[in-house]
Amino acid sequence: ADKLTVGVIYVGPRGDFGYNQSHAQAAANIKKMPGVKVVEEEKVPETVAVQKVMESMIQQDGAKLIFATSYGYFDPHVLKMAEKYPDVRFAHCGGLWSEGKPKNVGSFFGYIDECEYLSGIVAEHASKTKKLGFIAAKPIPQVLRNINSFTLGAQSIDPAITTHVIFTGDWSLPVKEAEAANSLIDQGCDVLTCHVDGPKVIVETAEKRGVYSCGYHASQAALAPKGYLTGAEWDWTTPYKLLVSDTEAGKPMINFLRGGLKEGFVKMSPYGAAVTAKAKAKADGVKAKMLKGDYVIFKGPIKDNAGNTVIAAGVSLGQQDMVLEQMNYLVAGVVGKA
Amino acid sequence: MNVADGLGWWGVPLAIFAGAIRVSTPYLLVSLGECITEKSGRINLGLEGVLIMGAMAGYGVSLLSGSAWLGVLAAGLVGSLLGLLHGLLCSLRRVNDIAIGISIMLLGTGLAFFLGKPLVQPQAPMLNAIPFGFWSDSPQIQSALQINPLFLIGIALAVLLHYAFRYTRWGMQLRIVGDSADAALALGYPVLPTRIFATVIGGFLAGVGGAFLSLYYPGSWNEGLSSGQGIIAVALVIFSRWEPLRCLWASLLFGGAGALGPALQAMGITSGYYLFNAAPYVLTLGILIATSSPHRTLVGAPGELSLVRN
Amino acid sequence: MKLMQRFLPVAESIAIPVMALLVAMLLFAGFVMAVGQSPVEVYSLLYQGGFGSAFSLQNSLLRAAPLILTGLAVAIPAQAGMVIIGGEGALALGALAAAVAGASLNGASPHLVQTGMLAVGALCGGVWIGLSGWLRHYRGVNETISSLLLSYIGIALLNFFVEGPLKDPASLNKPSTAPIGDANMIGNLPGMDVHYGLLFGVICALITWVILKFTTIGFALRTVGGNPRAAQMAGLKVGYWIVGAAFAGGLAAGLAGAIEVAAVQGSANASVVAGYGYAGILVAFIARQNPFAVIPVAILIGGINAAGGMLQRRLDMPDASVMVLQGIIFVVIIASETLNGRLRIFKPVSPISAVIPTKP
Amino acid sequence: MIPVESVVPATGALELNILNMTKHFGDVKALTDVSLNISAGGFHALLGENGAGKSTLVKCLVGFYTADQGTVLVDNREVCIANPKDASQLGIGMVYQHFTLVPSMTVAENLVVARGALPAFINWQEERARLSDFMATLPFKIALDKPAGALAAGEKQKVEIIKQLYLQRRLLILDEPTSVLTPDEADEVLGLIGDMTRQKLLSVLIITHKFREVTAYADAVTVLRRGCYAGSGTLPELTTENMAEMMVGSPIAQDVAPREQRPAIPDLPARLVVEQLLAQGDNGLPVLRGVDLQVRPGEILGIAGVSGNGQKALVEVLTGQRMKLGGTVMVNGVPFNGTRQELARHKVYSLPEEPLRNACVGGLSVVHNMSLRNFDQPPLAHWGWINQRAMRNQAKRYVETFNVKTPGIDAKIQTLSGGNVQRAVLARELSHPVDLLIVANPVFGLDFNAVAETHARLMAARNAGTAVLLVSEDLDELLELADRIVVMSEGLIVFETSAETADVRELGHYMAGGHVETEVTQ
Ligand SMILES: Nc1ncnc2c1ncn2[C@@H]1O[C@H](COP(=O)(O)OP(=O)(O)OP(=O)(O)O)[C@@H](O)[C@H]1O
Ligand SMILES: Nc1ncnc2c1ncn2[C@@H]1O[C@H](COP(=O)(O)OP(=O)(O)OP(=O)(O)O)[C@@H](O)[C@H]1O
Ligand SMILES: [Mg+2]
Ligand SMILES: [Mg+2]
Repeated sequence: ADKLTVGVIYVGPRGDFGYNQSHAQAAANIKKMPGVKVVEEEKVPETVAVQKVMESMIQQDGAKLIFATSYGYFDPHVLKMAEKYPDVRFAHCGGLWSEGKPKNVGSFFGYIDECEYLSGIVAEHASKTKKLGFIAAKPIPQVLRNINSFTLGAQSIDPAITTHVIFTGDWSLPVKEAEAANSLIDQGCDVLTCHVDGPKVIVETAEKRGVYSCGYHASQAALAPKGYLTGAEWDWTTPYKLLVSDTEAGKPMINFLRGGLKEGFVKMSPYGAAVTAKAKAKADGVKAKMLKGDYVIFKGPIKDNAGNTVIAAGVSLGQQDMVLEQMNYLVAGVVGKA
Repeated sequence: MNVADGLGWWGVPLAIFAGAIRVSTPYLLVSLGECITEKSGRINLGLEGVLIMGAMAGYGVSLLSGSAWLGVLAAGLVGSLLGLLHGLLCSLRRVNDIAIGISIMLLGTGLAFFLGKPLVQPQAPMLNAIPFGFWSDSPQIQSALQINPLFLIGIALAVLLHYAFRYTRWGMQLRIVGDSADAALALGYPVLPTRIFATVIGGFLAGVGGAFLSLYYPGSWNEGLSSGQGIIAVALVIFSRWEPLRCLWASLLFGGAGALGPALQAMGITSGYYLFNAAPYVLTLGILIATSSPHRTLVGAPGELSLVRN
Repeated sequence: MKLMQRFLPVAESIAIPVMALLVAMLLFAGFVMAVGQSPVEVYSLLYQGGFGSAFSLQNSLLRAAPLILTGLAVAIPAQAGMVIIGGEGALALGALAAAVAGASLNGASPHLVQTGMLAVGALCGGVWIGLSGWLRHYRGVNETISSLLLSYIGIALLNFFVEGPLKDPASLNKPSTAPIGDANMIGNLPGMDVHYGLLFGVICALITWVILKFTTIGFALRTVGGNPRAAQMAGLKVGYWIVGAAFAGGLAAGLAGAIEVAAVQGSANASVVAGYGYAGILVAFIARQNPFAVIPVAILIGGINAAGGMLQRRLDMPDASVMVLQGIIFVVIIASETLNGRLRIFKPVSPISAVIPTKP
Repeated sequence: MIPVESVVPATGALELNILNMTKHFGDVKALTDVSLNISAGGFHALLGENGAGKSTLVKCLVGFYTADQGTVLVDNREVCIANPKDASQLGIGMVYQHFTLVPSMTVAENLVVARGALPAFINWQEERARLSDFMATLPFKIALDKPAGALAAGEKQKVEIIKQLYLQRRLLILDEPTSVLTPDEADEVLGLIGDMTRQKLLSVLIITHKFREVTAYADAVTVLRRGCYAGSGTLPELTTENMAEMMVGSPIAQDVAPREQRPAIPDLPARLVVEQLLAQGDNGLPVLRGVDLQVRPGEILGIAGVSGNGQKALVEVLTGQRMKLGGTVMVNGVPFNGTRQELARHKVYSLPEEPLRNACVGGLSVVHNMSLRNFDQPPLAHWGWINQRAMRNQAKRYVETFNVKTPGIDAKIQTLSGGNVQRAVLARELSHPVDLLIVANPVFGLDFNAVAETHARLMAARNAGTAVLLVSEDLDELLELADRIVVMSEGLIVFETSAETADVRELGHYMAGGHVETEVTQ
């Protein structure tokens, strides 16, 4: 039979020890599947370039399934190509597909906020100052959800704990990230985590300054043997394999594909040396509920940090709830403005 | 891990101070190097590429050899090579130094990214800092006064150059060549070798500046490591009117202003952070406007410099 | 004979860069071998990917479209003696302004909206670079630095507005301004898969070239650029020309931004800052600031970028391979300028001494 | 041949022989087989028309250029001078025709870096002490701490000469050293050097276009013509006419008509009226401090002054190159701002000094530069479109009528020799009816034929009714051409006289700043 050619497009270098690498890892794994050929392009900007890369993969390599792994690829680029090439499947990473969009497009994404919540629990146990630091690129819903989950996780232990946020303005700005880390530490934050493309600098800076850190995207444990607590990691192999085998089998495209810990889309870094048994027990308890699928992170009443009620008492927003994907607030206890 | 409470509002000036020390070194080294190059009458706009190449080479050699200082040396040597390339090519008649610089920026960046792919993940040995904050028991101050030797070398170099341009034959020769090639010829000073040498030195320092980024602060190699430090440093030379000591102040200013955004955000002032992050540029432009005058030509500009002719 | 003498300089100006291109390709072949690939394969893939089929060719042209305009943004001020390196910021602001104009004109006839967007975007870019020109002439600020600093500031402004006051609440994970609406998007050239931006770029380049070469405007601009003192003596208002040239360059950059919104993105967001402005500097310098030469140079760069994907997909080479190739090509082409007027075959057969008059 | 290093350092005037020197520049044969002898303590003049090869000869001698062929003997021993450093070690120094001071360096720095053996570290205290001692021996003063770039042309030239004296040369080569000095200043400098030759401290080889200086100071002359030896002789045997004939091979051109034969100045209102003009220099200090002057049609107003007293700024303001800070400039009774329309309406033209810097675009063609005045007027342009053919025709016409020597009308103007750039500008500015002409040092560095030609053209313009403002540092030129002379000192007009009755001493007194104790006249 003909090989299935799968295209994978990254917005940054695929060996970035961060977001892009987590996808490249999955791409490497599907490469091992029989009958699958993978073609990849890295550092593709969110301009016509990505449209042309998709077209090139289709026209020159015969790709039938394309993984477009940056949020910014979706509208208009993926949508435009999907209309032009109805026979090709476009799997976009990020929660952007909605009813009415082409059927050959699908969004897949992981509920990594579950890991953030668990990280928050662990972070609370490690923190003495009860100030956590979060370094993020931009205040977009996906990032806000992570910040909020992290904070809610910590607050589930100590409701008074605060998270200080610094937005750097872009996905990869190592010097600014290091500066942000130092500023947060100077302000007394003693556990740092982040949502940027490459967390390496932040984890290393935290280690250098003698504070704890939680990782993101992939495990940075090796970088901080003393201070690395745990981290939120992607496991894209699950959705990749599913989408590839569906394509091979000719099943209809899954337009809305999500999963968390339970589905194996995300995972936690192994606990670091500094995590106490108490913290482990607490986190593992919540994790077990999450793996069963009956833990709700965003359960009312929740107020934002301006004092408005954003989730009313009695309202439980399950992970699949689309309202969460439009999050535009930071919960009470977060210092910073969305 | 005993971290005291936050500093509150004192954190802002401290962050600016500490940021100035931490962030300014690459600007300082690159601009001092470029100052030497420009004093000889050439401009090397390619230092951004040289810096990135230096960062990559420094990280790689540190990783392989286990010695961060060997990495610094390697970064300098790689920078010198790119400087040499620039110097030689610009010595050909009718070759425009600005254009060559821009091409070298691309070439250096490309090579560094190409060769640096395997270096992102591994952890190379880092440069150590000297703890000047031992007298204080505030961890923030201790941290702010962790000073890297390269920064001290940069300061020493700025002072040294300030005097060398006035008190040594070498400095005089550089200035003559940069100010008037005719005069240099008439006085019997070799023009092209002097310029090539100056460009090589400029490349060396830019390479070392890159090594500071990858081996000390932020201390990591990846493709986003430099956010224009090399090109900004070139601008800072003109801003500093070709005075090494002013290069020092300009670099500190730029580094300090860059720390403003994160420091304010750490205090919870998050709105408009893009505008705070633009502070170094706004500040530099503001000072530039305030200190320039349409009635005066650029004081101190080397006469042979193509960028600021007429 | 006469024809020959006219033809020789043109032949020289084409032959030398082409020779340089070949030399650069040889050098890159060496690099390719050093990293364990076959140069023959690499070049055949590059050809296929850049120019080998109608698809690749259009791919190259599409990528060249913004580079023509950002190249002009450098080349036009260069005529008046300015080295402007801040096209990126003007492009960003042009995009922002165009998106705002598009969204607020939404509902009017598409042609009106499109015209409005392009005009407003261009104007905004013009003001931004024009500011550099103004600062240079009336405040004595070096335009290279000021344009660079203004560029960073412009990008910060774009980000600030896109994620702040002008953010469309519906643009969730990709903060953007309100969409201009599908009806107002600029479409493709008839029969091609390349949007009208290419045509606008080419037209701008040609118009600029004609103006510079054949009109008094070009004459005055070259005089101002060549020697402002002589221009002042001739009564030319140097300040106006400097600001005007910077403004015109900014128009091109702003237009590039507006087209990015109107033909590609549909709204302004951080994605429009994709390095077109910086690539334009390269384009202009390789084209030796000649607006006409900007077109082929932009296509060359567009082609290499288009072709680069092939190396990644087929040979698993990193994306930086094409940066290395471009770096080598540009270094060699610029260094080859030293050969101008030095190659014997391009020397006129008999020296043109006819005009040296003999003393009466 | 003896390597330079092994020549025993000697002091006192040296004897020099140049034998059969030849030099090509591409296809141009600049020097053919030229020989020359300077005796120890001699004051030797080298004469020749523009482009005759004088500068080339001396540049080959000091190793600035490498001669294709030729031998140099110093004190009868053959030496090889590969670069100016070698020459300097032999005690040969040169003042170049074009200034070779380092503009950003102070006078003191310039003097010190010229020293052949500069130590690796410079002890400024010691150097300053030595410099001040030396300056004390000179008949004139120069501020040691001023950057060379801020000096006026005359001061620069003095520094160039002082520099060589400071280095205790054994042979001094001077390439047109007095072109921007007033006769008094020239006498000061040349007198000093002449004394040194008589004391056998120094031999001198001087290139000059001024016969006055040759007859006053030189004891021997060599003449070049088109790169070849054209004759030599000793003074005072040789007359000015002999030398001129050797130079051109034909009699000298006619100079301007004597004063009595010039048409009288018509009784018309002043064409140019300047009142209370104020302006700032590059350093931000006032250079014009309230200048008043008037020029009538058919009149040449000469402005005398030691360079650096604001004449340059005055010309710059009038030609639109410097902003005026106050006062009025009126042409034909209406305010004048130097816009293109006004220039055309009032027919204002100008010949600024250093034409390549002030009046030409060096990187553009001769055609372009010759069209600068009227590129936007028919027939060169219609509706903004340039007519290339008309432009080229005009340039060809100018090149022919004004005898501009150029490799072609498409050559970049910066590749022309200095004299020919001057001619090109002259052609552009004088080929149309001119109502007001602003001229500054129009014959700087021109040979006597070209000088005569330029003077004749200025006089013709005057006679045709042009109002001419002539700034010159050469008093002889002003006395010869001007109808009225005013003296400028420290940014003010301090004295006015009719040229016919002018007393050189009195002018010199005011030029030297004598107004301080006298009432300002005007
Ligand atoms: N660098 C050069 N390149 C090409 N030709 C040159 C160069 N220098 C001099 N020449 C040519 O050599 C000839 C002699 O020039 P040179 O400068 O020696 O004349 P000169 O006698 O000093 O004239 P002037 O009195 O104007 O100073 C000229 O015709 C000139 O065109
Ligand atoms: N940039 C250049 N490119 C080519 N040739 C040049 C260039 N600059 C000068 N030359 C040549 O060098 C020669 C010497 O120039 P210079 O101004 O010294 O002439 P000169 O001998 O002093 O003549 P004049 O008396 O007319 O001033 C010129 O004739 C010119 O042809
Ligand atoms: Mg000469
Ligand atoms: Mg001359």
